[in-house]
Amino acid sequence: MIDVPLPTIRHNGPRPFPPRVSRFTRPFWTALEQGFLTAPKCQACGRLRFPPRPLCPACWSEDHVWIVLRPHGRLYSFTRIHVAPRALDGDLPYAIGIVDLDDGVRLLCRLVNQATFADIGREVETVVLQYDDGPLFAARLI
Amino acid sequence: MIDVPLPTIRHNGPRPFPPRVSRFTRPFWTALEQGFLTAPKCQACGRLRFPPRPLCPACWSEDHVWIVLRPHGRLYSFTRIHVAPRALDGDLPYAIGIVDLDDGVRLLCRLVNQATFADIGREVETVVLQYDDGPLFAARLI
Amino acid sequence: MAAQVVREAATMAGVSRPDIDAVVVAHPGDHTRQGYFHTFLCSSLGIAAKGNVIQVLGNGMTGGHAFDQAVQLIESGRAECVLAVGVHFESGIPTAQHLDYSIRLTGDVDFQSIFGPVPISWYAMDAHRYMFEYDVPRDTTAVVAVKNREHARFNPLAQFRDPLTLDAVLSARPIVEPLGLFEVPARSDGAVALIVSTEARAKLTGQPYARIRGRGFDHEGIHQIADVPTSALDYSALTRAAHRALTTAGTELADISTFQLYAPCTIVEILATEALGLFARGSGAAAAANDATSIGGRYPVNTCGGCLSRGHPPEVSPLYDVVEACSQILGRAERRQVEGARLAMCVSELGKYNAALVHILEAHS
Amino acid sequence: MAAQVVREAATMAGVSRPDIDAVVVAHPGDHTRQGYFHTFLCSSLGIAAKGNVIQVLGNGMTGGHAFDQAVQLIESGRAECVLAVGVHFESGIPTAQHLDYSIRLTGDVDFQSIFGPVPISWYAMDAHRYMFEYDVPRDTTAVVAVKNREHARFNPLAQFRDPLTLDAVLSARPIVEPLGLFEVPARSDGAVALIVSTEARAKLTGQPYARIRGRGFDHEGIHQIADVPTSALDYSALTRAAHRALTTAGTELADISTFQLYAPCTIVEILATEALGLFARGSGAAAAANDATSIGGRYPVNTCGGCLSRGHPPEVSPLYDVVEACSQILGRAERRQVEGARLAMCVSELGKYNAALVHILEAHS
Ligand SMILES: [Zn+2]
Ligand SMILES: [Zn+2]
Repeated sequence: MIDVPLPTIRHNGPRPFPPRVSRFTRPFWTALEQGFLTAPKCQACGRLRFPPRPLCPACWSEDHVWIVLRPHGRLYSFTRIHVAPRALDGDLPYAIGIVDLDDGVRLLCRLVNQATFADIGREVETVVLQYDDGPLFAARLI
Repeated sequence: MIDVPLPTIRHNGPRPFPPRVSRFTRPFWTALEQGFLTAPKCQACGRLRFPPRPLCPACWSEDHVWIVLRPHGRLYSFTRIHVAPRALDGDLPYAIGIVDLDDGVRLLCRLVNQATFADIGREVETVVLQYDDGPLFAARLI
Repeated sequence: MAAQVVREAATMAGVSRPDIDAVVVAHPGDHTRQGYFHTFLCSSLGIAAKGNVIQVLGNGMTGGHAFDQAVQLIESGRAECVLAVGVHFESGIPTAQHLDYSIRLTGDVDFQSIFGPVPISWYAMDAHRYMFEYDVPRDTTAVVAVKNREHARFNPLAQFRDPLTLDAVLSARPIVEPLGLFEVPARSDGAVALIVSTEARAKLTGQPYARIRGRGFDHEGIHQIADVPTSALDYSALTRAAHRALTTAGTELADISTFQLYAPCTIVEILATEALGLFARGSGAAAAANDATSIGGRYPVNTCGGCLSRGHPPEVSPLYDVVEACSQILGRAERRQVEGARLAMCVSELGKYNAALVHILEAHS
Repeated sequence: MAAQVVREAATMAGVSRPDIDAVVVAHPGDHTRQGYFHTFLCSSLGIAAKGNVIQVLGNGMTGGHAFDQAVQLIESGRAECVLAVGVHFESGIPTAQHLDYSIRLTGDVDFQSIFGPVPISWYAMDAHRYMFEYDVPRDTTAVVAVKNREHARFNPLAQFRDPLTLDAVLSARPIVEPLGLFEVPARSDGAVALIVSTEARAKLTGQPYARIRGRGFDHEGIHQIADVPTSALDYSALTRAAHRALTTAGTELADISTFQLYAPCTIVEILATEALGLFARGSGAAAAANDATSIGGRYPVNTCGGCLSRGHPPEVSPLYDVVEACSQILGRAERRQVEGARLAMCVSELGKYNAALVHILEAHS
């Protein structure tokens, strides 16, 4: 049981490319708002689904519970982007990374540090970026 | 040789859905501005191309001269439209018709009259609609 | 939603996830925010395919292409078990905004779209011309809307199932004259998934199945209207495509038990039945008025309710039509059942029947 | 422009307008104002087709699908002479606006696109990981850009033909780190038309022709990255697709004279050569640095200059690759000619080599 919320980093203004929220994904965004990164866990085969999706890609079951993911993981790789879509123009350059969480989930997210090549393979933790219109998840080197 | 320009009807404001003008179609729009509806005539097989296009659909030749179409034709059919794209919202309801010109060309265009079912098959003439940003062609019952 | 429909289709077909070796998706149109939906769907469903994964499109024929593509993957030996999926969501988009997009599809964007011919306006001009050429009153053509609603009443998948009177059709507000609200399609969302497999694999399930017996296609080389005066009402691409389908099937029109025709407007169904040769030119509307195309009539057309009453998510409609054809020939159409149906024809089209794609399905049990 | 390219292709293939019985168009992307370009093209060219007229898509594989579709129409007996066309115009659209569209294509729109991963950023992360895992310095990977420019110098169709030094590549401004301007594709426009016909028809021309000897496909069931920790560098879909293609062709990798690989970035070409089995894991960059993938080397790759120098209009690139493959095996590649080339492999992909489509072409004269 994880009951400590993730560290939160405040950002002024709205999220540059806000996600849609559907009936299915609402629990994810509500939990993130409260500081918890979650994923649906298949009740039939036990697999975690990320990105969250209503059907299990492994066994096609819809049964699931939302579980809280532990924050610790490693940086699989990253890039810093210098040419962006219009929505993200104000953030240039920005870094994104592939993070492998200890819970066995791989995800893509913003990387809040000025990472360098030497940071690949190092430990990271997940954090919440709190914008005026809602949260995003991100990772930072520890 | 046709040297009398078509009747022109003035419209304030820009064309609701302005056409692109390419190197190839420029002569068409320039001639229309001056009151003449034109079409490329294939120099290889003599066929008129409408909509204007660089290659002859009949013989694939690019050779052509722009010829002036005579204004007289008949209304093959028409409809009055009550649900429009945003650009044409201000024009609702508007009528469009299929016109068969005496020169053997079939085209689609705006119909400036309040046509009724009884007008199908009747004589029409082409006219120029002159907007602030350029011309369109249209037909009216005679 | 797409994922759930796929699961249901697979269950019905007795197919499990590793069996699927190809995925064909009917391009869902520009309102779907997720680009390249086909590969996204494979990932969502965990489908690793060794035959093909592709998205196909072509106006109203998009769903027809998806089905045809699945059949072709089997015929060319590239796959043994293909998933064909169509998904369409447009109801979240305002109509005018939707039309901004769709007028670029059904006309030359520089010489026709500039006048605002929304897709159904082309059919409306056919309706006017038909009434003029054959001296047919509007109420005779409008009866097709009533007939299709009668069919939809017994279709649990239909969008509109309340009874509809001819008076209601005739007094509805005009949309594209002479066609009113009930003679043109409402806006719809929908999803369909089909499994197409080799016959050997279908036999293994021990269940009745539908065989694809014939296929025909034709494109007349015209986009919406010809550039010279000629009849716009003959839908001759359909005549040729149907002839090719019947020839490959080794059968005749008279043997077909039921017809699923892509017909977004009343007039389109009428002209398509004439192009098929079911009725003489100019007599299709009267034939429909005399119940010839109703369930129980000589040539039952659009037994599911068609685009007008079953609903018309454009990229999906032709896939719905295959579902209905299978229901009919497998005897599962319940209160819509055409008695003794064995052969069904499915037709999709693009433009203004500038092209037609025809499949003939046969029951096998 | 598309029309002119078609005319040229038909002339080269000895085909006239009525011969063409099917048209396949690589979906030109959302910047093309004319919707449903395929049927518009049929009308512009006056092509009345009785086999099929269809538009296909699938990320970077779009052009590959168009070619594959043409082949499939022949194999399934639906057509005898197919026109496959790709057209792409994006240079009129600002880069940032183009990226608004393209980030929706290469990621889960709600959980990945929100972070702004432009398509090439996924490859950039592969580059970083490759350098990390195999301890390869950036200049060893960057040499692929120089090699491809050398190839493009002798390709009259190439977008960039000026010599390029490794120093210039390494000192260029960063785009998606570690990749700089010359390690990622420039923005391009382009058009290609191909004629694919039955062998009987090809023989009639009396001209040398290319036969499609093998075909393989694989989709790994993943969209961009797996949801669990695993290697992102193995491009295993390509390994499987190539194996299938070689098996259907009844040949071996060692017999292939030249490889056209869809590789928008330097790292992609390196990883693809490793996935094909040309070089051991982690040694592809060094092999390229040692000229193994140059014309004259053991495995000449992207003899036309590839995406980086020939140019990369995404939906068209795989069709260009077929053109180059034909030029090579028919001995028409002039100063780019691989000596004695008989068999060529063409590869296209989608996502991050989540799927691969492989064709093997053989000269016949
Ligand atoms: Zn499961
Ligand atoms: Zn000509």
